[in-house]
Amino acid sequence: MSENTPLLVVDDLAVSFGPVQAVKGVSFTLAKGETLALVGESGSGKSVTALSILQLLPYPRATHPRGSIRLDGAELVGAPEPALRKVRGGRIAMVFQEPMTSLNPLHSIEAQVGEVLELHLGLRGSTLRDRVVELLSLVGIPEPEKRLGALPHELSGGQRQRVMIAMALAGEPDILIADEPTTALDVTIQAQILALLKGLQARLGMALLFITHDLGIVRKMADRVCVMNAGEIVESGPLPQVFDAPAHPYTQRLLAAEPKGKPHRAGEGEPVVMAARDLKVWFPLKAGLWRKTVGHVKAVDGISLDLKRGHTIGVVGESGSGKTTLGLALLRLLDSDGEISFGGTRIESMSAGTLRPLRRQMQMVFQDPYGSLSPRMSVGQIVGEGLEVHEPAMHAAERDRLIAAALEEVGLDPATRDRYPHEFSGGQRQRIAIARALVLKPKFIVLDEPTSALDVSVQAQIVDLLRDLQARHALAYLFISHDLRVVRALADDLLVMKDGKVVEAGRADELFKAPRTAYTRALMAAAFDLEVA
Amino acid sequence: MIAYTLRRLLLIPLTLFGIMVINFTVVQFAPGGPVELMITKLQGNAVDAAARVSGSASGETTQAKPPPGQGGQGAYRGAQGLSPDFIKEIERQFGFDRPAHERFWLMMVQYARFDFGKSFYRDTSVVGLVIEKMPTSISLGLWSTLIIYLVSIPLGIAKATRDGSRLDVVSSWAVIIGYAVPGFLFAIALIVLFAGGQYFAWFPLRGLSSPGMEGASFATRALDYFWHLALPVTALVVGGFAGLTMLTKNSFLEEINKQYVVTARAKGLSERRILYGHIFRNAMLLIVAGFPRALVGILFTGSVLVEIIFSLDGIGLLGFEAVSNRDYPVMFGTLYAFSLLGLVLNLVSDLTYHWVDPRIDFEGRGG
Amino acid sequence: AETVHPVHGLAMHGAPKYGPGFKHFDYVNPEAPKGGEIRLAEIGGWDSLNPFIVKGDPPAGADLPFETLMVNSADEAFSEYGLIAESVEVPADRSWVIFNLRPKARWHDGKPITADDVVFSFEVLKAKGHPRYRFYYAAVDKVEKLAERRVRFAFKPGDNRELPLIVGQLPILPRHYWQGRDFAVTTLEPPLGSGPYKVAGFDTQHTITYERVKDYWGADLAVRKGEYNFDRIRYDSYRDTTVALEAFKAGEYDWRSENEAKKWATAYEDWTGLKDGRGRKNAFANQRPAGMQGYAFNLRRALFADIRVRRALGLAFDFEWTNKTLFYSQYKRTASYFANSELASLGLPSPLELKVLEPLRGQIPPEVFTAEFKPPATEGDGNIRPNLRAAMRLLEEAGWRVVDGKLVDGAGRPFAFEILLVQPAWERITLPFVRNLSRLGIEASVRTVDPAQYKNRIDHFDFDMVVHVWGQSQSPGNEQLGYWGSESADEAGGQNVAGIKNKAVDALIEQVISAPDRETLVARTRALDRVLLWNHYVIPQWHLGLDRLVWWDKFGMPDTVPASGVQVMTWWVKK
Amino acid sequence: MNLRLTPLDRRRLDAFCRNRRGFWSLWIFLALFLVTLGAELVANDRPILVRYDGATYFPLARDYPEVTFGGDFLTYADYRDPYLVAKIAEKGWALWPPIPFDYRAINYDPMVKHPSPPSRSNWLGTDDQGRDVLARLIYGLRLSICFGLALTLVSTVVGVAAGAVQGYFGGKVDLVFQRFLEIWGGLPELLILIIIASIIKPGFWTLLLVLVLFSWTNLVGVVRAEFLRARNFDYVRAARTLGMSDARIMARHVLPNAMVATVTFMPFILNSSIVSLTALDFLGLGLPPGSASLGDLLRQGKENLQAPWLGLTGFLVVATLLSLLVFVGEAVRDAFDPRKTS
Ligand SMILES: Nc1ncnc2c1ncn2[C@@H]1O[C@H](COP(=O)(O)OP(=O)(O)OP(=O)(O)O)[C@@H](O)[C@H]1O
Ligand SMILES: Nc1ncnc2c1ncn2[C@@H]1O[C@H](COP(=O)(O)OP(=O)(O)OP(=O)(O)O)[C@@H](O)[C@H]1O
Ligand SMILES: [Mg+2]
Ligand SMILES: [Mg+2]
Repeated sequence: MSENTPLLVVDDLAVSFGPVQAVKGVSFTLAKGETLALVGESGSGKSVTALSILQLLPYPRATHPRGSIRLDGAELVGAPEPALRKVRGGRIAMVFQEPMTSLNPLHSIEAQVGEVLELHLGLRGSTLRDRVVELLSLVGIPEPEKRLGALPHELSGGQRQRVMIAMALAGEPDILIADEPTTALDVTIQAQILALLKGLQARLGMALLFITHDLGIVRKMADRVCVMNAGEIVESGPLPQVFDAPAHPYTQRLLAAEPKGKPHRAGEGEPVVMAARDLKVWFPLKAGLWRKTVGHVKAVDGISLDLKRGHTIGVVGESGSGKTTLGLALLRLLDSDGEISFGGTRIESMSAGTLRPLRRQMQMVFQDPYGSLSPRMSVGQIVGEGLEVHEPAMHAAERDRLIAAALEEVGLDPATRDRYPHEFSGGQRQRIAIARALVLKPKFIVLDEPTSALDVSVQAQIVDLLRDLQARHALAYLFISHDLRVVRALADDLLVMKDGKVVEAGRADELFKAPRTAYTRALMAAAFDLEVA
Repeated sequence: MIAYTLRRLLLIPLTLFGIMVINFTVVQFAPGGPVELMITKLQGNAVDAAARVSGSASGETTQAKPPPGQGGQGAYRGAQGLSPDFIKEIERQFGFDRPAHERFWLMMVQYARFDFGKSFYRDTSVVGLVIEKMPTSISLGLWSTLIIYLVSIPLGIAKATRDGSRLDVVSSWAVIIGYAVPGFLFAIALIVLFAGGQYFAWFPLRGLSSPGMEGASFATRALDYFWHLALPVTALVVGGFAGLTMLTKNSFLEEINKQYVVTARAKGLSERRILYGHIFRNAMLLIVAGFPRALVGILFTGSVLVEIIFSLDGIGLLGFEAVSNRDYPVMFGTLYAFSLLGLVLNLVSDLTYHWVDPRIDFEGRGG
Repeated sequence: AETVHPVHGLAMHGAPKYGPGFKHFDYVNPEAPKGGEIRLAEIGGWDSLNPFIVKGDPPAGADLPFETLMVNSADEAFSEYGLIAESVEVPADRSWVIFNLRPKARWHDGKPITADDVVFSFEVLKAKGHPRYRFYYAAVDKVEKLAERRVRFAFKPGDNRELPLIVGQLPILPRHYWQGRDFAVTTLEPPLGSGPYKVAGFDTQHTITYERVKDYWGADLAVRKGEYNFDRIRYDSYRDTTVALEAFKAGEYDWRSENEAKKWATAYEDWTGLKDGRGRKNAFANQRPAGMQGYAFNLRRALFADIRVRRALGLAFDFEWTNKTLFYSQYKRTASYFANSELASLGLPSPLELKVLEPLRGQIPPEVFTAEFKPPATEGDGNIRPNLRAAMRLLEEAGWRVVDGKLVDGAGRPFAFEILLVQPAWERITLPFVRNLSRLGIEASVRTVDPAQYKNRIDHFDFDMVVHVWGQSQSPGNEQLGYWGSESADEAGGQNVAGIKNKAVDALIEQVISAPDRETLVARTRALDRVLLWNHYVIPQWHLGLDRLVWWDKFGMPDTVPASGVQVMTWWVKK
Repeated sequence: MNLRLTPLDRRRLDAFCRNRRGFWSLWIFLALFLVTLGAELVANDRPILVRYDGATYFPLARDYPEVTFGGDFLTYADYRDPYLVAKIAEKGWALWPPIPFDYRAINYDPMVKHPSPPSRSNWLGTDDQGRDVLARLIYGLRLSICFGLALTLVSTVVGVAAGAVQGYFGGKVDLVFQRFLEIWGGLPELLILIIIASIIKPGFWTLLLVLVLFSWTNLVGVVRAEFLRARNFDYVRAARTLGMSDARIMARHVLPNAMVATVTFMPFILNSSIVSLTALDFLGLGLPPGSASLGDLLRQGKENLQAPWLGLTGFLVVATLLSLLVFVGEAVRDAFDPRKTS
């Protein structure tokens, strides 16, 4: 838009973690009111670049061999703490890629959002509270007054992400760095958030550094685009130029990639692997000193489903509608009411011990991959552990081979298997979680937003992998996602959820063609047209 | 939580009963009981229990001490063995003529009414004794705990943020050396250096107040009180820093690299606020976990040695002497009272876990 | 019947040293000025001001406000002179005693002391007092008030010449005060007394101050002359001996008696008081009987049945080295059960002694007649080879052999035993002894246990060797039965710890108890001493014979120190 | 046996070595420990080798009757006896360890009063029984370290296991176990010690057992708290999904994160075990009198203020030991900290 002097200049920035060069000389500028999209392959250094701007990398482990970052001409690299403190949150705010782990687990969301307001705007008391409520409703948290006291673990993935956004916006920054801000959001909310950002940009002249793998969003939002690959910017320019006439082969590949293909159709006569009848999970809402139960969040409220061998049920629905909870309950990771049977055996009241051997057959890819990886185990150990437990007789070398293969299948370099989880990018961690589930070749997998952090090319690779495995081993998937394209590419049947209830269920292709309820229709519309109000 | 709290509260009497039964049983096996000790005392052969710690009063010979007063009737004159009747009488006095289960039952009935009886050897009620010793113990316990926590926690935090720095190393040395100094040696060294005649007689040698302070103003009395407390509290405190400081440091190191800290930093919070506002609560669990124990410990067993060395009478000494002298009413009375206190504090600390980290619950889990 | 005359004092044997109308004891300064304060220390706290009952811990000096019928002098074996009693009447057979009270004796509240008080005291002490009084006065048959100031104690039949003297030690308590008060409970209300001091102020557990009674009724009595000169006596309580020592050096209190050789030798070197002459350090000789302190064999054990074995073990104890290196040469070897007194045997038996010993010839070790008992001595250089050689010879005679470096008996059982201790301080003394024993191939181990357990094990005779002390007075009597009599050997909780069962010893004890006069008593006691010694029932240790005192130099003291040792209460504050 | 290090272990090892303080502390500690393990060779009251009358003897390995060297007795030789020394010198020679005393040997030199200050023959002086402080230190260190290590190991393992089970399973297990602990904690330690001492003679193993009985509870509380918290973490849930046994989850996933407390406390537990041994000595419930332990040295230090070398030596050794262990502990912590290894 306005082509005045750039607000932020990143010049030949490089980042190393010991011997690993994560970013190798990245340059770009960001002007007031402008939106710059940073796209690129998972692990290409987008997040690291973003974190460098705020100087939030784990120094001294991370170093900047060269490069500078200037905000209004002031150097940020190596700037003293107090100077950085003024910038952070107030001038430049950031939405982190992994909202699940980025919130303080012991502070209520009110405190976490309010803190920024207090610090940068000096708000206190009821003004502060009102503003928090306002922010939360802006980002689409339903009934924000009621959930002010909620702790992060009591929120759904999308809700946490929205809190994160509210927190970043609270300080009314000049620059907002949004690292995959909508990965966990269903399309309607996503649209709402994007609209919100646009609005703020117009009103306050906020500059936006948008990191995403969702090219649809880029198209809608960005003024200019930088494409990153392997730590370098391979192509940059105004949106139309890059998107309509990609010069670099990687950009071309990126634009071409899309989850394609049809779900692998298994025969209808296959036996039911996982079935549930009238499943219910109610979380008590507690208040007061004694934390008395004052009501319930009906996260899953009477859901029945039958998943056949080799089939995939896609679960869609707005954020907070109970998808994750459903997945967890099916695997008996949460206490629930109602029948659950796996492979014909009732498991809802089975003891932990009897259930354990069955676990190998049912796996889960968690929505928050970071949180689900033990921080003190290497990735190799994490992936191999299931094998170790269930195939104690397996030879170490054989196991090692399987681990390497699994990592390779999800597009990770097996040589990195001795690293700890925190040394990976968001997308890489997600793939580690997938590899962990797949390496066991289970009968049934709950995939909770397994591709949310993946760029389109990797996404396509993963979808192909899943479909291929399904075909070969007759796996059954419960596929939770808000990315309807991916769902369409994988799901045989569809379950549309809202407020813990199924609003619609049926064959996926039929539903995609002719959604019956208004809710589904709205979802579809938002997804495929990315309606921005 | 209410249900859990209630359940725990209901379990307290049961646990207490268990503690008493076990202890009562254990005591039955003790070699030598109060009756024997009383007889030793009567025969004038008693060895003061505390002598083992404080050094023997009698030296290498028995007749070293000329009797300062008059009298000086040696007990040996009459000591020609005690008649069985007489021993019976002592047994009756102590209630040992009844069978064990009956004694236990009587005791429990009394305890249920919070009647703890009287010491075998003194005429004071157990409650009276405890109340009499309480101020000393609380003085020592309170101040030393306070100082330990007030120093260790910030120090541990500072060490965590400057892990590996000179401050870290030097303070590690300091607290470790403090810990390594055996309390009794340190206390004696303090006395010799700061209260003895040779070097600096800056502090008083014993007690908690100077004589003739009754009429003084509050400020003078407070000053006098702290003046007396200075050495014993120092002796108690030196060893206390190390554990807590290192625990704090390590707990903070554990949390300091977590993602939410980066978030907090991204908000532009000051380091201090990040440390105390965000990390503290996450890292505090272990420290909170240890707190009730520390409190009971310091009240109950805290400081026999320090009490002996500074001639203070606290619960520590009382308990020690009760065990050594087989003064069962005192032993069981204090045990009962302090177990009760301990049980309640345990519950409180569990509830604090939940308060610190609401994710924590105590429900069964597995599989 | 015989006519009995009231006398001013009584001796255990013969006539008391001080005649009627004596002016003061020889060991006081009758001109001693009154006034000032002395500060003393005690170890341990206190919580009761009634020193006469079993409950509670009374403070040091708790008996200062109280007085007895008679007091003993410190420079005689066992003589008493009237205090509350102006005179006593005792028949020749000493089967009863009458006390005539002093008309001017009165309580601190001004009321006179009467026969009623005496009767009350006796009864209340026996009924409710410390159990000690119960057996102390077990032989008193009854007490009756004869007149307002005249009481009579009648004794149960038996030949015990001590009884009048023992009754003379009865503390007298005011009846009127105790009426309405329970005697058996501890109290922090200072009870009414009649003595030279009364409690002036205290802080339970920590300190107590006694104040001289200004109009003390007995101030001019001969038995009180020159004593109790301080206006105030303060006792501070310390719980730790090391701290108490530091406190003394810091000038927190004035006077201290040292009981550890090591401390006596080293702890005062840096005492500023000594350096600048403000303090004094002196050891005063005394003639208090030291009794016998030694390693006692448990003779009930077959292991120690052979006298040669006991003797051999005695040879392995290197007193000279111990004394030199551990005790700074401060102690004297004990060579008698009545050490440090005229009762101790010396040289060869005297004719008087032989009179009782001769009949026993054959039943007692022949050395009694031929040799003076001397404990084995060494050079003190740690080299005790000559003694060990002798010991080894004895052991071999007794049938022990060395096999594989261990001493074993005919059946191959090793010579092993345990030395049971109750005071950790004894370990350092005992371990070198153990080491010497090991050179004889004897496996001795040391075990320290807590007092209750110690008592328990002694009572059940469950020990091999202990350190035991038999205290003695200038005037041995009945207690000897308990110490060495056969009957007491099997009495649980008795004093015959060693378990001596010897007819000859029994006979000698009888002789001692029934000795008609001091001279015979001394001779018979010495005879007993010899027999006990030559039987090697214990390995004698040492005694001191000194009062090791340190004090801040503000006191004057009488020129003479009596046989019983230094009497602080005869000191005074220098003007 | 497979001694090949996995790359992860390599990283940990590297991280450990990178903490120079911890690294050196470990070596010093090991060296100390080694020296004390060979205490008999370093400090002994018998020669390593005796050449007498043409024959060679190894008194360290075997006891020889005194008569072998021309003495009087059939009992074993005391090589420090001047008489025997002279005898041996007459017909041969003896090779002595650097410190010619063991922990029991008394310096019989009649010229010195015990405790005696450091001198040529007793480098750190003698204690109040005339025994060489340095020799006692070496032996005492061995005993204390072995005792401490054993006690620490056992009580840590037991304590951590108990805390882990309670925290992880919660519910009834926790409720019952906690009550058990409370009852256990109410036991009068002193009295139990007295009782046990009256039944069996206290020795190394019995004391170890008794102290374990009471010291294992120290860690339970904190470990339990950590487990109560960590069992809610996503990665624990993930591990459960993998069908891992509870034991494995506890050991592999939760425990490493609850290690903070354990590693922090371990050096202190070790030290306090040394101190509790002292305390028992005070009460006469400790090791048999005469045993060499650091505690004995400290106690003597208190009783002999005029001989500061006793207390000072004891204190310095304890302080050094503890510092070394704390620093090793920090390095271990570093090694397991994923953010410190690279
Ligand atoms: N532990 C909990 N305590 C209270 N409420 C909870 C808890 N966990 C989840 N909820 C609530 O249950 C509802 C469903 O959550 P769930 O995580 O299943 O949503 P979701 O469909 O997975 O949403 P998203 O797409 O955002 O991940 C949400 O409103 C959430 O706030
Ligand atoms: N702490 C670290 N230590 C070592 N390597 C790291 C660390 N953090 C990130 N990396 C590496 O740096 C590279 C860039 O990571 P970054 O998080 O920037 O990727 P990204 O572009 O954000 O990917 P994604 O889209 O998956 O989030 C990755 O290859 C990652 O493995
Ligand atoms: Mg990223
Ligand atoms: Mg979810």
